[in-house]
Amino acid sequence: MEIPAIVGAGLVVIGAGIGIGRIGGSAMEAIARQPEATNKIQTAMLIAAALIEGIGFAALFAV
Amino acid sequence: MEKLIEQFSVGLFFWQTILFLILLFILKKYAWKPILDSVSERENTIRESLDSAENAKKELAELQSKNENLIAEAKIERDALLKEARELKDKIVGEAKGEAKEEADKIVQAAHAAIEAEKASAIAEMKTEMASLSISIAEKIIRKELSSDDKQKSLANELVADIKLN
Amino acid sequence: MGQLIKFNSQIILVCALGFIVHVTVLQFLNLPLFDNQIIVAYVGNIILAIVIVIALLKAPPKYQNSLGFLFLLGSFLKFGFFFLVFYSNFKANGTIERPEFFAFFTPYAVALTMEAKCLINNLSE
Amino acid sequence: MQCRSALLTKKINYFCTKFRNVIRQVIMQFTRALFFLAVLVLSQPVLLNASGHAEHAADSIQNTPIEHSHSEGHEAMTMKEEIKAHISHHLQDSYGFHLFTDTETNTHYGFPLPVILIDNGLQIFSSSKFHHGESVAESNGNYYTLYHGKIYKTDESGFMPMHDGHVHNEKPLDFSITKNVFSIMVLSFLLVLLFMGAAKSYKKSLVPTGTARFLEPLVIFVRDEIAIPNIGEKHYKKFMSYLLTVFFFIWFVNLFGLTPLGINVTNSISVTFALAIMTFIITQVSGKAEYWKHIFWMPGVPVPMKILLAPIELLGIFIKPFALLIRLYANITAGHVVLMSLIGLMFIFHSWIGSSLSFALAVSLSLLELLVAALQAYIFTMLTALYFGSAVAEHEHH
Repeated sequence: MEIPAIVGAGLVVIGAGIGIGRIGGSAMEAIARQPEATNKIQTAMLIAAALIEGIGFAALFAV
Repeated sequence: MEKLIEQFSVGLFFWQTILFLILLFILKKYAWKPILDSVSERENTIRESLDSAENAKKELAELQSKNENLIAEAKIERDALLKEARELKDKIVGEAKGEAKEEADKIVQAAHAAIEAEKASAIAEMKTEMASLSISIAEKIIRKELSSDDKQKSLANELVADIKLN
Repeated sequence: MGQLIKFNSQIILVCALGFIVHVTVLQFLNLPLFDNQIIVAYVGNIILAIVIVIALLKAPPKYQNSLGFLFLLGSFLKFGFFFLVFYSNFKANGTIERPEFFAFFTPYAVALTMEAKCLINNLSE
Repeated sequence: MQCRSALLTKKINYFCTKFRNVIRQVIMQFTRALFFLAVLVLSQPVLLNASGHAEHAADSIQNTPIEHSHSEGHEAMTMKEEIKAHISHHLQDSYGFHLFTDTETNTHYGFPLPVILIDNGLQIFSSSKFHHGESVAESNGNYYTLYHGKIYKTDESGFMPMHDGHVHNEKPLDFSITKNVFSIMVLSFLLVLLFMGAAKSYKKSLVPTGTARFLEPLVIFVRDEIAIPNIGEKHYKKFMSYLLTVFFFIWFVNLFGLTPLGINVTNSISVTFALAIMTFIITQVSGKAEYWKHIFWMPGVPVPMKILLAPIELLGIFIKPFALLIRLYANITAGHVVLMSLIGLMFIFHSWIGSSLSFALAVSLSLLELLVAALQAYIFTMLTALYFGSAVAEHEHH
């Protein structure tokens, strides 16, 4: 039985979603712990999220 | 992926590149440069004024500490002067006191001497006076008493007795 | 200058070696030996590599920071060379076959490695 | 222990006050935006309903036997198909700027734009010649036809031979001023006006007035939060113009994409590709020796690792801008698709509860898209700055 490529893409998107969720959650915790470092945390969070997002898109468009 | 490549339009890419470069050029020359320059100029002005304010503050503090030093020095000098003056005064006063004592002693001595002399002279005078007075009294009494012979005699005796007592 | 001569002799030597191995492999696989413009591919790649290395070594001090960029430009030059000279011939029958691919790719990879080595030496100075 | 708990309470208090302020601000902004967006969202269905038929017209090309059967299928177009067609039409570039279509009288409101083709010399004619895809345009003896939003060469009758769903007609090189190109022109003009006006107010005094007072914090944001932390104090100046232009261009284009005008510049791959390739070229050109050394011969790792890393790094310099272009394109496209699908759901449900639910969803999604418009501009600019930073970085610690 052959698994369609879109299933793989879906799996990658799920992974990316979990990853971005974890980044967001951790960033929230970090901000709660250190509100004075909010800017730095946000920047790092956005960069990491953007990189993971890239993987998600790569999977989506590779199909 | 194929869908993406199919969507790619050379014309749009071309126009976007050209228009963006034109936009970049115009904005760089007429917007970003003036804005960024003014912003950084303003920031520099603020920084400089803050710095100069800080410097002024420092200078003021320095001046103040200098003043304080001066005041402290002046105080010390004044204290020294005062001390010296006090010593001088004490010395002068002491000296004056000694002199005055001597003088007073002298005066007292002189006074003593004068008093002695006066006393002596007064006694002498008194003696003479008394003698004369006695004589006059005696004369009067004698004149009165000596109206009668008895009386003259008794009086004379009495007087003589009295004089002897003295 | 010494570096350039050294590189030239090295690349010619290595490419010659590569060519001999390539042809031997073709011989073993019972394929035509000098098909698919294989000579043009080797000579062209050597010449391009030498041109790029000259550019790298003789770059004025102003561009000393952009050596890597020059290298990339050289790669684009090679792609241009490939598309102009080979692509239409290779694609003539619809697909690029394995011998066709290796006819261009082997000298390309060898020359690229040599260039990269030269660039790394230059950068590490 | 007590000390720590005291510290914790203090921190929690700080966070709470800050959070309260944020919430208050958000509510204020929300109510303000709600009004605007209600107008915005309400106006979309009008367009949707109206342009649906235009798509129908654009899709069916007369005089082609194959197309006839195709257009017959269109006769029985369900609401779902109509919405789907409208969304795909909305996502596509077009040769005229048409605002909406009156379905009753089948009149189109909008204006045509010039078509520029390179085919036997320069061919320039107005897109009104296509009559919204209904007729074949003629220019200097060449015939062109519009099929699925693309121009194909054809003959006088508009004959389009099809083989298993693909058109095999020749496509001329197309440099037309399409809707997107026109939008880019207009928006660029607006940007120039806006920022030149802002720059002018600095001439009078160092303290800005008017729009500059609103724009200056954004410019400073790009400088202090994007350029300086990522590139460094020493080199950031020469990249500022590019970063600022990219940031404001993407942001404005994204924002205008949310208006009912139906402009979607950043959801065409060509535009994001152009932006990414500029970032790529600037990065490579400004790359210092140190940057190239890190790509070709990574210092500080063993030799086999170096050999392994070199191709990966070399590939990476191409992948990075590619991810950049895909990210922007995909985010904006996905946003548009989801938003328009939700609006479309309003018509499919035909019940007050479903329709109002999807309306509420569409409103909140529009709000989210406002955020995404700014966020994507920010991320694009930030990653660009990051790449520039890696290109000019000087690694003193080796």
